[in-house]
Amino acid sequence: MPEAMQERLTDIGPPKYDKFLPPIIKENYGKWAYHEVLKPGVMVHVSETGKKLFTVRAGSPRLISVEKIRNYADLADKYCDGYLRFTSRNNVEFLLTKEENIDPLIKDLRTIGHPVGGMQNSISNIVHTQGWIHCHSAATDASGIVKSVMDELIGHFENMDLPGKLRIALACCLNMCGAVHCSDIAILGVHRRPPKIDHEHLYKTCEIPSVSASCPTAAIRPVVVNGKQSVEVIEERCMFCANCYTVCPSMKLNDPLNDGVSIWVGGKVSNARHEPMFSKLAIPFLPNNPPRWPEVTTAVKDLVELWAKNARKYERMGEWIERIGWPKFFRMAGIEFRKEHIDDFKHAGLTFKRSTHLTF
Amino acid sequence: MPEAMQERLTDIGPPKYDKFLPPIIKENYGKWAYHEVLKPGVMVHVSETGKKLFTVRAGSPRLISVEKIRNYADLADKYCDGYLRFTSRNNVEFLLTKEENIDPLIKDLRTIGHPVGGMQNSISNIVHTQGWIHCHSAATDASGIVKSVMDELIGHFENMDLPGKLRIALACCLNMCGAVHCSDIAILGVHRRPPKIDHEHLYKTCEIPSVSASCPTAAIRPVVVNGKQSVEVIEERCMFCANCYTVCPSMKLNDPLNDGVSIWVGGKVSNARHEPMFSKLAIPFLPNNPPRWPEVTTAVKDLVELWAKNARKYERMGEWIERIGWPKFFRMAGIEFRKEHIDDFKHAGLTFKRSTHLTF
Amino acid sequence: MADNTVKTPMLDELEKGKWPSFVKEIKMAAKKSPMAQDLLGQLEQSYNEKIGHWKHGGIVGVMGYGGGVIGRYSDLPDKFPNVSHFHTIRINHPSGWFYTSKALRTLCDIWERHGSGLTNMHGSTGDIIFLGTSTPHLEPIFSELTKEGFDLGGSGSDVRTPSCCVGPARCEWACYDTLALTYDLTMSFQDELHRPAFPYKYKFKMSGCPNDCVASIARSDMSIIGTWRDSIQVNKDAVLEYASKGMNIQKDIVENCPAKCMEWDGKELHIENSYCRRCMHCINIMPKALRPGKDRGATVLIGAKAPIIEGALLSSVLFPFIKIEPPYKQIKDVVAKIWDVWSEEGKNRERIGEFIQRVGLGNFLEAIEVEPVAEMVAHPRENPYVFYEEYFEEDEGEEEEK
Amino acid sequence: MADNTVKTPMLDELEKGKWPSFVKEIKMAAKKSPMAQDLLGQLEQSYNEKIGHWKHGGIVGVMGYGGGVIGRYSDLPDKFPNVSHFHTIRINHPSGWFYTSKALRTLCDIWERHGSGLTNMHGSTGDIIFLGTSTPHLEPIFSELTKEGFDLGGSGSDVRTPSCCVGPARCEWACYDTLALTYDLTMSFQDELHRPAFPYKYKFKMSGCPNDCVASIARSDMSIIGTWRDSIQVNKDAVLEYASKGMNIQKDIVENCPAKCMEWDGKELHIENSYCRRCMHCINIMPKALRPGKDRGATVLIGAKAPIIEGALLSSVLFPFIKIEPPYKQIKDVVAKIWDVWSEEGKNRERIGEFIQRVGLGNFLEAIEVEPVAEMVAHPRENPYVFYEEYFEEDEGEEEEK
Ligand code: SRM
Ligand code: SRM
Ligand code: SRM
Ligand code: SRM
Ligand code: SF4
Ligand code: SF4
Ligand code: SF4
Ligand code: SF4
Ligand code: SF4
Ligand code: SF4
Ligand code: SF4
Ligand code: SF4
Repeated sequence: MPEAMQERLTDIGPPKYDKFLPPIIKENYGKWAYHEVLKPGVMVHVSETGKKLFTVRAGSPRLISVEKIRNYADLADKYCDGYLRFTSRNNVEFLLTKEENIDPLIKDLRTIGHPVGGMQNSISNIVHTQGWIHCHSAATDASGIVKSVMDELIGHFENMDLPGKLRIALACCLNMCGAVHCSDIAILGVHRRPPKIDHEHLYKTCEIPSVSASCPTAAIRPVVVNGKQSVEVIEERCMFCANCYTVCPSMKLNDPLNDGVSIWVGGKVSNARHEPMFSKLAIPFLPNNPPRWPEVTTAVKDLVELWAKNARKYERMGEWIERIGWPKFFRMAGIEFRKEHIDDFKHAGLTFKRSTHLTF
Repeated sequence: MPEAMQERLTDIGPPKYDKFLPPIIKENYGKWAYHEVLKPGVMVHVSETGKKLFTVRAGSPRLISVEKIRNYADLADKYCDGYLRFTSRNNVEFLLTKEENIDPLIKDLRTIGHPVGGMQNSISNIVHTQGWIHCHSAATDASGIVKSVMDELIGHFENMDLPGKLRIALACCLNMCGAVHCSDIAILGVHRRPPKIDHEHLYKTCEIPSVSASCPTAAIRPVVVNGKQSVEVIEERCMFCANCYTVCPSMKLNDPLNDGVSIWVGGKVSNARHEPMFSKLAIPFLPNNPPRWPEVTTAVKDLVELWAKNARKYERMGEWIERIGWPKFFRMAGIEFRKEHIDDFKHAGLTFKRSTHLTF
Repeated sequence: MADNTVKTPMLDELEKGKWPSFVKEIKMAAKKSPMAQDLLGQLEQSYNEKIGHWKHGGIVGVMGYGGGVIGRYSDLPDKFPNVSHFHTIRINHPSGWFYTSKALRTLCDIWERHGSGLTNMHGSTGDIIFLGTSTPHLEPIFSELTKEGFDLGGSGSDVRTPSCCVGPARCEWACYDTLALTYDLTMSFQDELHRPAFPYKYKFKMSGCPNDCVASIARSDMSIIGTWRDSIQVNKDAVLEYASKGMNIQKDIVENCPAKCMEWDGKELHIENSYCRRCMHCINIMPKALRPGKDRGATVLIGAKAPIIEGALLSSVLFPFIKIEPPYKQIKDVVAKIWDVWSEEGKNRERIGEFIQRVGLGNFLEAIEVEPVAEMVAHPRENPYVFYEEYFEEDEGEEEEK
Repeated sequence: MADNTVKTPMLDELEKGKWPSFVKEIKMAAKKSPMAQDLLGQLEQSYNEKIGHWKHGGIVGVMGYGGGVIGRYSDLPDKFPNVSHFHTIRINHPSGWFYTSKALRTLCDIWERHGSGLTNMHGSTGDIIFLGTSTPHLEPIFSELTKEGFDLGGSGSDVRTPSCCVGPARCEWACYDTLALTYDLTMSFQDELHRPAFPYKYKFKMSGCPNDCVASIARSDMSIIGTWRDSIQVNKDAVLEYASKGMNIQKDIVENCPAKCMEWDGKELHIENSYCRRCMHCINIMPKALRPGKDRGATVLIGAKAPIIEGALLSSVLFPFIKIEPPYKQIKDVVAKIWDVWSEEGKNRERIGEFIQRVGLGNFLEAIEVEPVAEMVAHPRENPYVFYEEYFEEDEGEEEEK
């Protein structure tokens, strides 16, 4: 082994990005003057040198096979001298220097089932997470909902017919790996029952003090069950965050009957016009209904269309709601306002309506 | 005594207001159509019936002698058929039906030293509290500062030369009886040293558990000193709120050397345009410098003039600062930003700048 | 010690300047009152030493009442014996702070007989404050006051003297009768006002419109603020008149509308009332042209307070809109429920606003049997820590929810 | 059990519709990979039962590294033996997610040899995710990857794979070289990335301008967002061109400016740059006419994270503006100090944002020796609970402060 260790390369880091940059980018790096969106999913960046770089953006399910990656590579070879990139929302972008290659590329992409779009005032890909594909924590699947919702919304991916950008994200549990908390629309997997404690194994697998400490609401206390060290959960204090499960496998929250999805709206990340905002709870619970989660897709679609119809130009979902006020949003969306909507965590008081700015 | 008790009137409540309303108000109660400010301190309310009620508002120190009240009564008799009222900011208002009485009344008011004004876009009276006149808690005097500041600002009381209303309030300790926490400019008495504990008397005068419980930062713990039950204060946890002193006389915070005044800006109460806002810390500490608190009067005057010069029409102090941003306000006001300005209480995190909306 | 010739060079400074001087007032009172004279002396000493000279208040009062008097004692009683006692009396003012000269003189006469002759017109809560008397005078003052139709205000853990803006008495914007409601509540809650039995103080303030001229949203446990539900009343000609007189309707009005719900084409002002936030700005600026709508009532808010202990609070919406008409049943019913719950479960010195924060607004609403509505929050929750109360049971199947 | 004819009626539904189907991808992989085949079977069962079938992750990895691999085991290993192990490998992507077809094919070949053939391009943090392999394959994969110039990304309590927007490579608004900084930090912190030694994870994200196309402010412990200090560059003719082509400059641009610092008189667009908030809106809408200023750099922010445990946080300003130039000393110096303090005093599983909230921003700044500036707060404190640290001592007189 010592020998093996010696020849073993470690800490080499990723390949340096410039190895993969097309020549046009190397030459015009930092010199781009402006861009224009030519049509859905296609834009051109014009350099101070006059050089033009065309980008074609195609939607991707993110979970892709090596076959598909090889398809991409083939198309890149065919149209882009082998250069392509992925976006921060997991789309694939082909980088062209020849304008005449745009349409053939789009045609080939369509042939392998990949729509082109997601630019400007459209809906781009849904940032999402693992779900039942890979994670132990998931309160819902990720890929299935994303597919179902995008099937509904693909018209808004392929067109730029919206008041502004609309960003959807999905996370399959409160850990929120998709960082959905600042999305125009967030789909969030939720549990609704306290952890079921496996007293038989807990003492072997978990450190009791760190389990107790893990609970944001101090719902967990040490207890002895059948002579074994374990914990109990004060049920009315539990808000199903599953943080205890993250630190202790013997406290499973997954529950086919009560797991499901909540919908959040009005977050944003960019500093454009309004400062970044968190998403806020719109629909507390929708059931897990595979394979197509009809309740979820309908809810998301309705929210998108409501916003599309009523927002002013450039208004992101949250900016629109801020202008009209949340009560009006609830009325327009036909969503019942319930106790669940009222914050009761640490800074709850600051979310109370502390003025008479009301609409009727 | 039983007899005395029997004839004793109790729980009769205040006189019913309508006993004191002038006939013109009784007749036009709820029928006012509009008002106009005719000149500083003088307005007319016009009824749907066409009747006119003139109001002359005079500044008052609030702490007034029965002599002065009798002066007011005399003037009311002379010009207003004996009717007058006080305002929610402790000014006195004379209610006239005869327009020709306005100027003579103003002249008489000036003669007894009472300026007329405080209406519309001006600075009205300073809402304030007891200070060294009557309260055991006071970290500063109230009346003396108010007098000194108003002497400086009286030009803005007697004229309507400001972008909007500017409301100043003073409270002599953190109890904030003046409810200064939503003022355009708030002057607040502050302590800077932890309570000095009188271990000799504490056990007789105070309940130890309620003393401990009174501390918002849990700085107080029970302890035995010289065989007597008492408490100790963890000094680095104390932020000098004096709540312990409110419940326990043996924990005095008053300290001639370190008491003084802090200045807060940008609060408002009305719902006009912007929702109500709390005032925010501008100047953490200015010394008590009787009789005229020159540091305080200068600071307040400078803030008023800065706002007057830079705010847009209708912008209250807080609305102006919100538009330009706090960093710019600090730069323009020449106030040093320090650790004290950064919130470190319960909701501190929400006051951090969570965007890149910055000016340079 | 307390002689009329005591030197007060510090305070004398405060007789100068154009703003009316409280020192002059004290000196005026001191001509007749040794208490006022000693107050002057002690205050001068405070100014020299930069510290107050009052002891922590003791409990004094009138028979049968638990509040209305603030006990106060000098810590220099030997030097200033006339302020060795210097209690204040809180007297419930008439709603709207209206007086006749006669009523004022009556008050002055009583106070001259029994106290320092110094007053606050008024205290921050709204009371008439008689500033400085001694314990033996309390009962006589009280009986003379009640004989003249006045009664004490609140102090301690009771209802505090409710107060209101001038409202319909002199303001065209009053959306309900603030004076009538204030008087009615004051009379209805006489017992709660005079006999402290709550966890802490409870303040009512009534404003006739969202301008909130008594700052109710900042400093009352229950803030009742007038508003309207229908459309702003527009006098088109008057709008044009403002415009013709030089008002920049676009800049001054339209661009300052927080709801961005107005349009001005140079001829007509269009208001999309279903988006209007009832902020009052446009009405404030064009009082002759615009008026609140006709379907008037009030927003009821709850929980404002000063910072001690959990940080300052503004009131927040409890009822978005209710009609305000005698006998004010809806308000009194909810107040009764609130006091029940709070008296039962509130901690000592916990204001209602803090109580709600501690138990959670949702739970509080359940306890007082009020339905949650979106108007109660600035926005719904941002954190996903939802206490779901509905769920399916294994054996029930998915049909029934708990 | 894992035979190629397993029925997946539920999943088959998801092959329909216009959006590209992940089920098709899994099926594509399943043609060659029994792991993908069993994944399909297990997922179908999850769809039927509405529950995941993965066990709580175990610790697996490659020699000498503490992160980069997420251990995963099926809880139905008998039924789906090929996914009894189904670990993912996180591979540090090249900054900006640029690839050549050759590089991609190399990765595909390695993964086909050693795993399910399924990937995420990319994971939420930015890594290339190889989805599903078994423990014995880890070392071979690692050595093949490193031979091709790739290395693992982060997991556990370490630096996570830094990522950045496309920046100067293809964006006219990049205010600094996001790719260069990302690569430099990644290389500088190789040890911290591969050997977890912090209280919890630490993420870096770099955006070239305030549009923040990697959502750095929402999901990185350190967010470095490009901006400028001088004036927006205006091409007057291009502005007129936009106007002549029908853009309503007043409504679209001026009225959407959050700083209200623009004026448009129909001919010229005036920007009062000293009030501009650098929000990007006007630039976004008129890319040919407006550009960020020339004095460029970045705002450095700290502390974003997802909700668990103390509630979600956005990053907040640490340095309002710094120049971003190699060797990036200012950033690295402050990062070193931050890690020192946090490693020393942070609790287990306490992100830096939570840590700052717990100890207080002011104290944190003192510990890392950064001066407080007004840009760090949205507004100064509202509560009066000030921990004054300066005061006078009795015997010192008033001259000296502590
Ligand atoms: C390619 C990508 C960066 C990358 O390194 O991968 C990118 C590229 C561009 N962004 Fe972005 N943004 C990208 C993710 C984002 C994100 C992050 C996200 O969505 O998770 C944001 C923040 C979203 C948010 O606020 O929630 C983002 C907010 C913006 C904005 C601000 C929009 C707004 O009004 O809030 C602009 C400006 C605009 O579009 O007017 C912008 C503008 C642009 C421009 C026009 C910049 C340029 O001149 O090249 C690029 C094309 C825009 C387009 O797609 O319409 N980009 N952009 C990302 C594409 C993701 C995708 O596949 O759809
Ligand atoms: C007399 C009084 C009510 C009372 O029952 O005593 C009163 C009376 C009027 N107020 Fe007020 N307000 C009175 C205290 C207040 C307060 C409370 C306070 O200052 O503590 C406020 C909230 C202040 C705040 O937001 O911090 C207040 C916010 C307003 C506003 C909103 C101004 C704004 O732009 O924010 C208006 C509308 C306006 O002036 O345009 C207003 C308008 C008015 C009008 C025009 C109403 C009317 O049509 O009669 C009255 C004359 C205004 C003037 O003085 O310019 N009144 N007004 C109070 C006079 C106090 C004084 O002596 O100066
Ligand atoms: C007289 C008055 C100030 C003034 O000069 O106007 C006053 C004076 C005192 N207040 Fe106050 N408060 C007065 C209005 C207020 C207000 C304003 C209001 O009511 O609109 C507030 C802020 C609003 C609120 O209620 O939150 C106020 C918040 C406090 C507090 C803060 C604690 C709390 O959250 O309630 C205390 C401390 C306490 O209750 O222990 C306090 C306590 C006190 C005490 C009793 C001192 C004490 O700690 O025991 C003061 C007696 C002073 C004295 O010797 O005369 N006073 N106090 C006001 C009552 C006059 C009146 O009845 O009209
Ligand atoms: C793979 C990935 C989701 C994805 O499908 O893209 C992921 C997957 C997991 N995350 Fe995550 N996180 C991933 C990006 C994120 C992000 C987004 C980001 O980095 O930009 C976040 C929110 C931002 C943040 O860091 O706050 C995120 C916040 C969490 C949390 C929340 C706790 C926290 O505050 O850190 C956990 C729980 C934990 O750490 O105990 C977590 C834990 C996990 C674990 C390890 C589950 C666990 O409890 O142990 C998941 C493993 C899933 C699996 O079996 O593969 N993951 N995780 C992402 C990493 C891929 C990559 O390296 O590129
Ligand atoms: S969001 Fe939750 S369930 Fe989904 S991948 Fe992250 S940790 Fe796993
Ligand atoms: S799920 Fe969350 S709230 Fe419930 S016991 Fe576990 S850690 Fe506590
Ligand atoms: S603010 Fe403080 S010192 Fe002033 S009167 Fe109120 S309790 Fe007394
Ligand atoms: S002054 Fe306030 S913080 Fe200090 S010990 Fe007393 S109650 Fe606690
Ligand atoms: S609150 Fe409204 S109704 Fe009352 S006085 Fe002020 S402006 Fe008039
Ligand atoms: S009242 Fe306020 S919100 Fe309503 S239209 Fe007028 S300015 Fe706009
Ligand atoms: S963050 Fe700014 S610089 Fe980076 S890609 Fe987006 S718009 Fe361009
Ligand atoms: S960048 Fe934003 S704040 Fe600055 S001028 Fe343009 S729109 Fe206004």
